[in-house]
Amino acid sequence: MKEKKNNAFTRWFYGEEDTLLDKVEMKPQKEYAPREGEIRELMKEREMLREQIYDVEDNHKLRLFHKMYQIAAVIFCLTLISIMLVTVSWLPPNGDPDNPVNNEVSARYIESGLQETGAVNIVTGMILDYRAFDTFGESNVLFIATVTVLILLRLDKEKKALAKPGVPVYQKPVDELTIAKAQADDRVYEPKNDVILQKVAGFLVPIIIIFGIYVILNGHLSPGGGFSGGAIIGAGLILYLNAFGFEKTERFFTEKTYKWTCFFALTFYCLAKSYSFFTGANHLESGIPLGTPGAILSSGLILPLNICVGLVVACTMYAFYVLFRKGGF
Amino acid sequence: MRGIMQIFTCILMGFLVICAISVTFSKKLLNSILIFMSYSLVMSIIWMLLESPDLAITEAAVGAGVTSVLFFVTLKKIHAMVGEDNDERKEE
Amino acid sequence: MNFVQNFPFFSIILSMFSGIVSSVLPARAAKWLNTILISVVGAMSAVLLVYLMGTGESYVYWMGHFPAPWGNEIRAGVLEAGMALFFCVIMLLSMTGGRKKLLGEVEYSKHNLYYILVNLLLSSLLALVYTNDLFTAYVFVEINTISACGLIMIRQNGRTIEAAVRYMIMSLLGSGLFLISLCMLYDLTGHLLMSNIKESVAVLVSHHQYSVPLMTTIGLMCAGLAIKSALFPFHSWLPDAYGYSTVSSAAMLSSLVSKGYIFLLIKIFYRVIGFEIIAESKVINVLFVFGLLGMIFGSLSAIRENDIRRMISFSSVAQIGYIYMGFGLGTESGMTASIFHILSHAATKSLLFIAAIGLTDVSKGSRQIVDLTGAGYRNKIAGFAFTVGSLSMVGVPMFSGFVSKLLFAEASIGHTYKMLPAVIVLAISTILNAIYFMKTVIRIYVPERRKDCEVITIKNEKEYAVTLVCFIVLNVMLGMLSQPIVQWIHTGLSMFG
Amino acid sequence: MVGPNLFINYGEAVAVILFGIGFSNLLLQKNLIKKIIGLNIMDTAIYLFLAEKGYIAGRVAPIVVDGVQEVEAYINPVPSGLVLTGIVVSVSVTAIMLSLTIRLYRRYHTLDLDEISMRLKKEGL
Repeated sequence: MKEKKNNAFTRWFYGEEDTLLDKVEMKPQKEYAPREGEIRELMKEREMLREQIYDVEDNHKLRLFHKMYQIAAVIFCLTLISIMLVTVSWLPPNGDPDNPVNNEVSARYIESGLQETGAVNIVTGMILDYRAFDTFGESNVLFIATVTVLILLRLDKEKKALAKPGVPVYQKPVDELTIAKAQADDRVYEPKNDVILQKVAGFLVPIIIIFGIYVILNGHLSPGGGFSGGAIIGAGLILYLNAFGFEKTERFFTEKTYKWTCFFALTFYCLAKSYSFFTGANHLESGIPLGTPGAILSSGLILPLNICVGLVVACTMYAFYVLFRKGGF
Repeated sequence: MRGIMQIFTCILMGFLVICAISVTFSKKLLNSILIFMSYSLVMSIIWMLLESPDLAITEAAVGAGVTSVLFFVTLKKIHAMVGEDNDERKEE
Repeated sequence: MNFVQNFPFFSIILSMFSGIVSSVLPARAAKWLNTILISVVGAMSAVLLVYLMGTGESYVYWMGHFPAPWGNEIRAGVLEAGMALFFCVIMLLSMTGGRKKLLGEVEYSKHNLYYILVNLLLSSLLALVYTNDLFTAYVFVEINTISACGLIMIRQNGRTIEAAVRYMIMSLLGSGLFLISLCMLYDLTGHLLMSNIKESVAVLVSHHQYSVPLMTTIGLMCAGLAIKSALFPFHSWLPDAYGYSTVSSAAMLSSLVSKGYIFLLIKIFYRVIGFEIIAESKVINVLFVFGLLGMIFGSLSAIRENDIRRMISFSSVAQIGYIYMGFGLGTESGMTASIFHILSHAATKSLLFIAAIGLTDVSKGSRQIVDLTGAGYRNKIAGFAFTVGSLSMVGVPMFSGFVSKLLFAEASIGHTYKMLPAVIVLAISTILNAIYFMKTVIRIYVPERRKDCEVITIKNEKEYAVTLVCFIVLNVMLGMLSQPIVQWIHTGLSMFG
Repeated sequence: MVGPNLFINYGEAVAVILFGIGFSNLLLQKNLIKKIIGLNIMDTAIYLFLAEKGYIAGRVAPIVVDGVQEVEAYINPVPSGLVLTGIVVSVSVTAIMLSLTIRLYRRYHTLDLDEISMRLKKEGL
């Protein structure tokens, strides 16, 4: 080992001392409880069910049926594929510039896309300006998907979950909920305080997140855009969560953060696009400057919209993961 | 040069088909998901070769990244990784 | 441009925006926002309908600064505006009718999420109705699918979750087929806009180019949408989904969600491929056969069912069979009959679901038909409404079901070889309908005094009673005013051309 | 019966083969997780099909370089845009399906839909 420097980074790099140690205190977590018996019981129950229902041991007919089912499935697959292959063989040839797809539509995107939208990346210009209605619909798909996952996996406190007092309750959700809560709460599993994982994550997470921000901000100049950048940031957050545990992430990312970030980003998106649709349809000037193509602050609404989409996607991906893990933020 | 690239594309596409079929017939769920991850990565390389870098970057981030992670969490939740866990404990 | 012409765009964007806003509102506010939204959109559609009736021609509306083949576009005609109005009315009534049940069946903390789903469902229905671009249609089909899945499983018991899984699998198969046929169509024509595709397809057909892929494409597209709208062999998810979800979801799913897909299919027939080409192709024969099978097998399964809500759900399978049979006839009058049946089925089926819930509530919550004995006396308004709905389903004159059956019969007469099967199956299906609906109606009016059951009068459930009265009026109106409505459908279809 | 372009369109051919495999998996596999993987394979196959359709031999990606704006320089940008939209949809749908799977497993401790419906029948619920 070489001589010690009083630099925090070098000390950390040589593994002398964890600089994060004093600043971020990690509470001692419960040990990972095997709960082997429970799992065994589950498997056993499942096996019993399987036997009861399928009766595999005795029922040769059923076994035959399964064989036939598999063969029928393969035959179905082959038939479908051959129909589609015949169709493909009649389609226009691949890579030919004279195909019907290469018509005036794509020609205008390429020839005047730069002037009309200000985006160097024609694909981004197309999805966020020419065909923006589709893209707005797409962000709504993501939004509604999170809503559905929230409905399915969020475990609410019992008081909140019940309707107001005085209203007849036909079916109590509490029973299933409490069982689910016990199972889903997997805080006991983590963090395992894996030093290698934490070190690597400490290196990688900032790089990943910065790369994601770069991809979002350069969406109109280079490949990528709001969606891919957001997914990269989301992946970075998930890595961070896995390395350091919920305790740390909950300090900056709770359900409230998620809710309001998504709300503001989508509201801005909606209002901006409504303005541009309305002025476009009524043949008014939009008055949004396009800037010089190639500069980072150019191409009108595309940059802010990319940022909005990126925020929504990053939050959504992280939210999916957290909800899957423990049913709540 | 183009001929070589074409052969390369063909090999990758063959790999895609093999991946898809082996997902169908693999016994362990964990294996299927790993195969699906590699399928996604190969797909993003093919999109790179087809001159669509936007798609390639998105597929690499989403298909091979986030979707697979979600699959893994689901597997954990449904105790499908239980076999491996037991083995580890025995070795300990 | 007239200001009224902005209304389709306003209604779509408003419903999306209110969905986004609902995510941060408490449940009560979300409820009011939802009610106001549906009423406002309905009012706007009504004004638009009157305006379009006045001008007599459809128009296109740019979504953005670029004209049609480059930018997105929506298109409004008489049929679209009327459908939007009708969807809003049904949705408003279904929501008010099931609101009380919602409190008991859904966790209170998730109510605002429910209203988000409903708002986005409305937006996707409106977009499917108004869109003039196939890919936009695909995106909104997905929103429709996901929100329908949410509506099914918001009442979280094992049955609904299993139904939601089945529903999602079927729908995703349908979406996959729809998307790949969309890609092939794009490859053959180079366009995504409906009117441009139609021009290119007409050129291709007249030159006999690409006839094989064109045929496969049409087939796959019809198959995809038929799977999504639960045509007969693909209906396995339907009884559980409609039978066990909370009542306003069931009413909306049966009357709106599948109708959205069917309306999209009509648009594809008329505005994408061209009705003459469809009528000559073999695809509609397949739809015709499956429609007939659905009419018979749906009714047969409904007869076997002892559970009132599952019985109504199986009846939906039969009714969707009617609609596809109308498509299968391949004539203008068959199409008119189908569109009228969309309206009449939507009005009747949601009425039946909401009335059934009133009947089961006064029978200790049991859904077995046997336990409903005398329920018509304990909850008079629900009993009356259920009777009206059943009579309409069976096809008694004065109610909407009668008119649609008449239109189907008229449409099939004059067809050389499809007349006989269509008329015979129509008769059989009517008899089967009569058997299971009349059985239930008689059962709920068998006099039996049960002291242990609560009695609901109009006074103590005003909202519910008003909803049912509105539904009854709607049904009778559809039955009595059929002439102007058929006239309106004809005008709308001619505007499609 | 078979048209002239099968071997030129080898990319599309692979795409539809994958589509068939994915479709059959989604429809016929018994295990829910494998169904979901099938769904993803089907979707990516469609996107591969679209990307093949946009490709034009010898042209580059549609990002304007050095102000060159001739149609002959770039591939068709439309399919890329459509695929970008489509990928988002398939991710959302996958997340929903997986969360449904978790709930279903919590309730019934199995991933086999047929098993669940048989159980429901036996319970007579």
